[in-house]
Amino acid sequence: MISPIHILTIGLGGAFALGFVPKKAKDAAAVIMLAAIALMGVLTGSWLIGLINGDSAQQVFTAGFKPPFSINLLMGLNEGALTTAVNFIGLLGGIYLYKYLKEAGNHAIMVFLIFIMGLNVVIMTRDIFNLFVFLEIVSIATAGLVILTETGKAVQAGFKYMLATGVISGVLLIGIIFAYYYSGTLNIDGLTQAHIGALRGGSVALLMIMVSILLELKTFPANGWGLDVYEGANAGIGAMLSAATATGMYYVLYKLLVMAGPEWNYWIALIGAVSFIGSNVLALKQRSAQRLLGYSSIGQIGLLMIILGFKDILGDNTPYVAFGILFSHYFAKAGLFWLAGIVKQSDIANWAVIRKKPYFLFLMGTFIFALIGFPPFPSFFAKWELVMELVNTGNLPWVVAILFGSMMEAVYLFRWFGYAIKGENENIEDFKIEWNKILPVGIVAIALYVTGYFTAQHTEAGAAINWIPLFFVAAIFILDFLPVFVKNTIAIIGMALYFYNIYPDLDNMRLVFEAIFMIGGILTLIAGYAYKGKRTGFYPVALLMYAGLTAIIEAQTTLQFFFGWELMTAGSYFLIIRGKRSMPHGLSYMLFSVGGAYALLIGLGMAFAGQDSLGMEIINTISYLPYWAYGLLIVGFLTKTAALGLHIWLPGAHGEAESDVSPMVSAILLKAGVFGIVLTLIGMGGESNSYPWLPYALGWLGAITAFSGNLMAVFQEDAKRLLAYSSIGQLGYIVLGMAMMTHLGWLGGFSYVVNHFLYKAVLFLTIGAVVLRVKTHNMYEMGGLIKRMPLAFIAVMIGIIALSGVPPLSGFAGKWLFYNAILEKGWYLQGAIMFFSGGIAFMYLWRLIHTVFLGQLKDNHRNVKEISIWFLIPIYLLLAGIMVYSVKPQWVLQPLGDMIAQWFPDGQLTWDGGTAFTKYGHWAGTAVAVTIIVAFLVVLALLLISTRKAHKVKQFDITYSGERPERPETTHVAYNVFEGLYKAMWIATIPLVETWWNKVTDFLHDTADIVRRIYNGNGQTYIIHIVLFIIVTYFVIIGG
Amino acid sequence: MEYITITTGFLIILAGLWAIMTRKNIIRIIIGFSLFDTGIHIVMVSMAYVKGGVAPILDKNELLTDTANKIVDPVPQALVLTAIVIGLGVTALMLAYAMKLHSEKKSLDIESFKDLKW
Amino acid sequence: MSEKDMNSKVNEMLARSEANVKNSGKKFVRPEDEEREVVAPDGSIIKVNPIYDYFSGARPEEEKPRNGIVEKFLNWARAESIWVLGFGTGCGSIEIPPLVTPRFDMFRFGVQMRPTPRQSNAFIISGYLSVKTLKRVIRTYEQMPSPKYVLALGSCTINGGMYYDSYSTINRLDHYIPVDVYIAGCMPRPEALLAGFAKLKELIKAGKAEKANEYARNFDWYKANQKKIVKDWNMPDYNW
Amino acid sequence: MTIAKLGYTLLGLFIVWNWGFLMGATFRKIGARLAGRYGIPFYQPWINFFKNIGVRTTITHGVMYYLGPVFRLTGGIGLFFFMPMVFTGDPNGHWTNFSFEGDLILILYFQLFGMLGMALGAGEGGHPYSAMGIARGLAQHAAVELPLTLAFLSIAIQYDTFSVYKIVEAQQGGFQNWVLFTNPFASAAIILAMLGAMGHSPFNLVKAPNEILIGPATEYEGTYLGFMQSAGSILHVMEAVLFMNLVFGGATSWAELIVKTFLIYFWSVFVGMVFPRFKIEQSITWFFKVPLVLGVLAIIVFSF
Repeated sequence: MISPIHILTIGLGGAFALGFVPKKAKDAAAVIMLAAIALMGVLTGSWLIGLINGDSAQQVFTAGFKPPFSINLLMGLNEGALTTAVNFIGLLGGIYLYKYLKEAGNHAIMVFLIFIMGLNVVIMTRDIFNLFVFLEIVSIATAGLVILTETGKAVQAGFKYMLATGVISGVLLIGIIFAYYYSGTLNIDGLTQAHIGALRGGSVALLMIMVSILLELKTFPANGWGLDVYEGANAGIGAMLSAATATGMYYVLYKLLVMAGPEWNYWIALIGAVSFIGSNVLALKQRSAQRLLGYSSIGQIGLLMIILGFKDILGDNTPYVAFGILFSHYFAKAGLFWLAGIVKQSDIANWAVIRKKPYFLFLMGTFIFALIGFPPFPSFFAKWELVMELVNTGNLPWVVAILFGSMMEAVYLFRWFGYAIKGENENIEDFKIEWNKILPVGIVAIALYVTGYFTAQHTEAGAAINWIPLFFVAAIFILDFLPVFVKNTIAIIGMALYFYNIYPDLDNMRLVFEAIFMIGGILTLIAGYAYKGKRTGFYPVALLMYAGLTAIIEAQTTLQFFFGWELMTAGSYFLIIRGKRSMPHGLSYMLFSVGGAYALLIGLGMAFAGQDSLGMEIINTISYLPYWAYGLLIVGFLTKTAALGLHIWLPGAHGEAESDVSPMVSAILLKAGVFGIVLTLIGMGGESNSYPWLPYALGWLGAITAFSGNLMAVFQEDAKRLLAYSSIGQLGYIVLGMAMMTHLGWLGGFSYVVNHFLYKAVLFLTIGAVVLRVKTHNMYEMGGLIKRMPLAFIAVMIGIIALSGVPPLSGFAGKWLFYNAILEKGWYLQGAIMFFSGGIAFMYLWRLIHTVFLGQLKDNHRNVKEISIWFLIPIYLLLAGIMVYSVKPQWVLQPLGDMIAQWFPDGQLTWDGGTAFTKYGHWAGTAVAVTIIVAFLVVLALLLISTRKAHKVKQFDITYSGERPERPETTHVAYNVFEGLYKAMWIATIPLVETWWNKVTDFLHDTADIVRRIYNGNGQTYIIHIVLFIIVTYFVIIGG
Repeated sequence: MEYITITTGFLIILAGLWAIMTRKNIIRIIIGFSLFDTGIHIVMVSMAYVKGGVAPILDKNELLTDTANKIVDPVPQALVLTAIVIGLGVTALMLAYAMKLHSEKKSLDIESFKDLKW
Repeated sequence: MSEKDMNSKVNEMLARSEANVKNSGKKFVRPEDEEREVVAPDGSIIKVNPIYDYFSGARPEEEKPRNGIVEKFLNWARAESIWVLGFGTGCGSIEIPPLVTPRFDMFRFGVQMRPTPRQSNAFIISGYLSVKTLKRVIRTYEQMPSPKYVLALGSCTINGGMYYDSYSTINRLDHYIPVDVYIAGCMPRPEALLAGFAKLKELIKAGKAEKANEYARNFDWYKANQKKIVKDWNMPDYNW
Repeated sequence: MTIAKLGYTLLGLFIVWNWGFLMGATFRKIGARLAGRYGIPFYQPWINFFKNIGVRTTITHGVMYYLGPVFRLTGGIGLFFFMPMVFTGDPNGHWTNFSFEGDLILILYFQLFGMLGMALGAGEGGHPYSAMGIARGLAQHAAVELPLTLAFLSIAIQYDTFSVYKIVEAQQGGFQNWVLFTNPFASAAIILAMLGAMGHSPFNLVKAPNEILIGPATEYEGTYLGFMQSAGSILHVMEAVLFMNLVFGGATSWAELIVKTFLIYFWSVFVGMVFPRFKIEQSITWFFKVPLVLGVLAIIVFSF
């Protein structure tokens, strides 16, 4: 192995060599720089490989002296990894800045090289004075780069940066000299042995050293200077600061923390938490992309500091967790900064321009999802491990703090991403692409996926994850250039094969949900044939959602479950945001999903606590705070079923989604939440449930959700929103049924699960297809379409009869079971609310069918065609399902009942042929259906006989007080139909929940806006912050 | 005696900080920084002082006598040289910044360079 | 379409139709009844004729009575169940409400008021009929299901009465729709109206109240008469 | 199911149809007598029916319009089929139709069948007043449904069954066993909510004659109207039979059934004769005030 000291040789040598390069040979200079960095990278990389393969770490002493008289470097596994990382990003950064540095001249190139070299040494050094020297070198190099290459604002920022780092390094220097004075050594290992913190006076020295390193890490709130540089400097330099410098500094903190001793762990974690939450909250108001990234960087470092603080608790997992977060941050942040440099838009709203080159949008999405901690990126696994361990050791407040901070980060990052996907980009100038700028971005994006995959392989549970669906998604993504027809066929075949392969392995309950997900998925995909062109990006995200859904079903471990959950969230987010006006709804969907996922995460962590296993069966035996754990799990799942209070994302998200996406996210996706609730309730012990209050509360929540969802649906003018609110209500029924925790309740709930899937898919597909034809969502702009689309009308009619629970169609099964269950359980008032909701449902269903299909046909719809055949096929297949279920309910209910009996053996239905009996009554589905059909046919025959010929008339042939109607628009009763009901019940329609959430977000944003004004842009203020930070930490840590 | 130097050093540090935090003129701020730096250097050197010590220049004779135990600690003195060099570099770069800032806004008032904030 | 757009469009249409009248001497068509163009959701342009496209407009046909005893029974039922639609724009209509009072009580004769022409079989037209209201009478009459009966109430309805020479009054109702029973007087008392019902019952039971078929048979003649009076004919020829 | 049973059922249907017409006529007659008039002859509804069946021209606005009355009449007939009429001590006795002890939930939800079909048919008619009438009807129906559901649940809790037959059975043996006396809150809620279900004034704003013409039926004529009149008469009787079975001890013979349904029906008629029409919001608010509170009380009494 080559001695790591040669990094210095290469760096300095390269820099000197650059001095000899003629000023005009700029290319040569830049190439020499890149070559030098690459050489350093090869050197450190070879060390890394060697160390991984078991070589021993090496200490280096220059000039043959022992410390403190020499430069003292250590090359261990951590150092190897981090120096390689720094050199890697340095090389990419060098490539990215190639033209820029070339313009700036040989000096800048030289400084860049020294910067990278300095960072290498900062990581490797074991001597605190050394550390000081190289820190200064890095700062000076950074400031030098800025002054050599920039003008204007960046120079101002650079000056503030100089000033602040100058003061900070002064403090560090005082700390160093004191440490030396009290301990007699400058070597970190020596200081560790001397227990510097325990020496008289040494604690102050230690405090100064630690605080200055913390300040160098730009800890909140003494970080205005750092933010200014992030914002002002060239994006390439920002990337280096965020990815390389922060990585190096973080490792310094790690080294010094060993020296400082375990009593510092707590403080580091605390400061980290303040920094993480503080900067993420302040970032909420940010509109400038680079500054936002700066805030995010600081936040991420805060998170990493928390991890460091808990290194004793995390134990052997610390590097796994820290590297997981660090590498996600390092790649993603560099990538985002570089993208910022390519897009060249400061205001995040203008990032919509990135959509003009879709693959850049993909890159941006990759980075943002990696930062938030979505699978398959390393941060996902790291965060999982972190939360599991922290909950396991009882550090719940910390977990809450971490997840709150992450949540805030999700808010602004997804808002930004929302602008990129959906913002207005007509008037924004397109950006130019240069090869040297794309290359590094592409490489870090690929690196994120690769590291994610390998991070997963590192743990046992992670290695068990089934990656086949994801590879399928990736394949579809690569094939995205193909036309819809081909991709759709591939997707359908893929899903069908996958379903065929896995269904024998599933138990009945999972099979029900998997069938809904997969068969429903295939049916809704058939509707995709109606679309022309390429439909860029649709298939990867749709399949991503299905991959997540099937992963939830197949999950053997909680990690797999959560993995699938997050994949599903990501996929559905992209699906939802594809709609025309879905930017705000996509955001709120994502935020509720992320919040719900965090609730799940804590809940799963509590399940893990004390059981030391990740198998799915652990949620059956939660012993650590079980009430809280089950409660959190349920809350997490309720965000997906859109229970009241957590529902505000749904109407917009489902209402604005594309025609074939709405059924996917409504009829299918919502069932994922139900599946989770089912799992949780089974976990709570089924019949022998020992947590009675949770289901009780859940039951009331379900009933009230059913009521308010349905009531809101009545007052909608938008057909798809109406259906969306209806979904909220229907899911309320399901939740209530499940919460009853009895055989009949569950049977009713499952009956609704199947039914809701069938009829909501029918309704959303049909209405979606109608919308595609008439190009509007507003019901009052439609009308009379039965004349133009009779098949669609029949579909909707059967759908609404099934939904409303009118016998003989399948909806009645659910109603009947519910009544019996309510009576058995004794939840009369909840039941009454639910049945009242049923009555309300009848209103919006009539409104839906009347205002769209009946009444007066509008002039501009006189020639619309029947809905597309590709929509009709799945619709009629689903209708066939409804009819079979209606006429032969025992075919569905009997197996469901047998399945439920394993958890709820009491109070089963008894079947006698087609007749079901409970102790309260009976129901003969087939007989009722036959009776009604016969009666109907007889009456119809009578009418046919007695009206020998009926003259077919047209739409205006109505009695109109002797006049004729002027226009269909003025004759069609459709707008504000239920005015009377509104006058009676307006009080129940006040959107309290939405107001509450708005108040919460407003409060957070206003707080952020006020607090961020401490960064007033004046360099002196920043120095005051630094001094105050030192004083406060002194009093808190030493004095307190 | 050593207390005088160390106290002086800290006073100079505080004076420098004061200047950095309150003066509006960038040149004065830089001078403040210089003071701050110098104060640190004085503190460093005085920390190494041993009462009644001699300069840490050793030859054969002194090694043979008791004087070797009386030398002041050489390490800080070595360090201070590096620190001075770095301080010089930083100050120089700051002055360069001052020039560039002045050339852009024709002002040296730190208040006028607040374009980036919040 | 905003209100402003709508207004300007109407103004434009008005101007166009005025120009039409001036240039071609054609009969007056209300601007809102002119053929208009509508943009379909897929961008194509649809032409809508408000006079013909919204209506069936098929000619009425003669409905043959059923055979023998069935028709007799039905006629008896029709006679005993007279559902009345009242058309009262003039002074005569004030004589209809007393019929529901205890003093006259038309219900005991099987006569009752009905709010919609679809469900009525007797049409009482009362008071002077003007050029304006004739159109409404025709449409309402045509919308009633056959068999249907018309009672003309009061002199003005029957022959114009004291307004016989007014420029705006119709002076012979039976030129425009067939009338079964004439109840003369100015004004006829409610008793006269009851007598009219009795007469109508007799006619129906005798199978002589087949004026709906007469209307169908002489449809062209009636229509021509109607169109002579109603200039802005904005309905199809027959209102179903 | 034997032919005899079918015969009895159809006979029962015929009786109910006629009884419904007769009740309709009596309603009119009482109205007339209240106003001091002689009023219609008692056979007037039959005449109206035959006259309507006998019209010569019929229009149709489309298939759904045509099917509307079919739905409506099927709804009425189906309700009859699913309702045990006369209690004879045998759950499959002669006058129990095809109810097989009668399931309350089925009856409750099957009421919607005719309503839905009618709403759709009238909707296709395209008349604005039809839609208005339906909108009002549905809103009021929901408001009526809530206290009714509570009261039904209360009765179901009381007898631990949803079987109408069993509820009737439990009330046999003297009027003191009637739900009216054993469960006064539920009975009160039903008796009040019934006014809405019957649709007479003050809750007749669905049809609201002369205000929105005749509501949903505005476009219907002739034969359709005849069918709807038949359905209406059957439904009126069936509503009354339902309440009779639930609250007033059922009937052990046709005579008892006729007396009881008459009294039940005329409770709503008498109220209607006295009170003027409510607006829809007034009507809904009223149902949320009085019957709802009674219904909740009825539930609370039985849940503890």
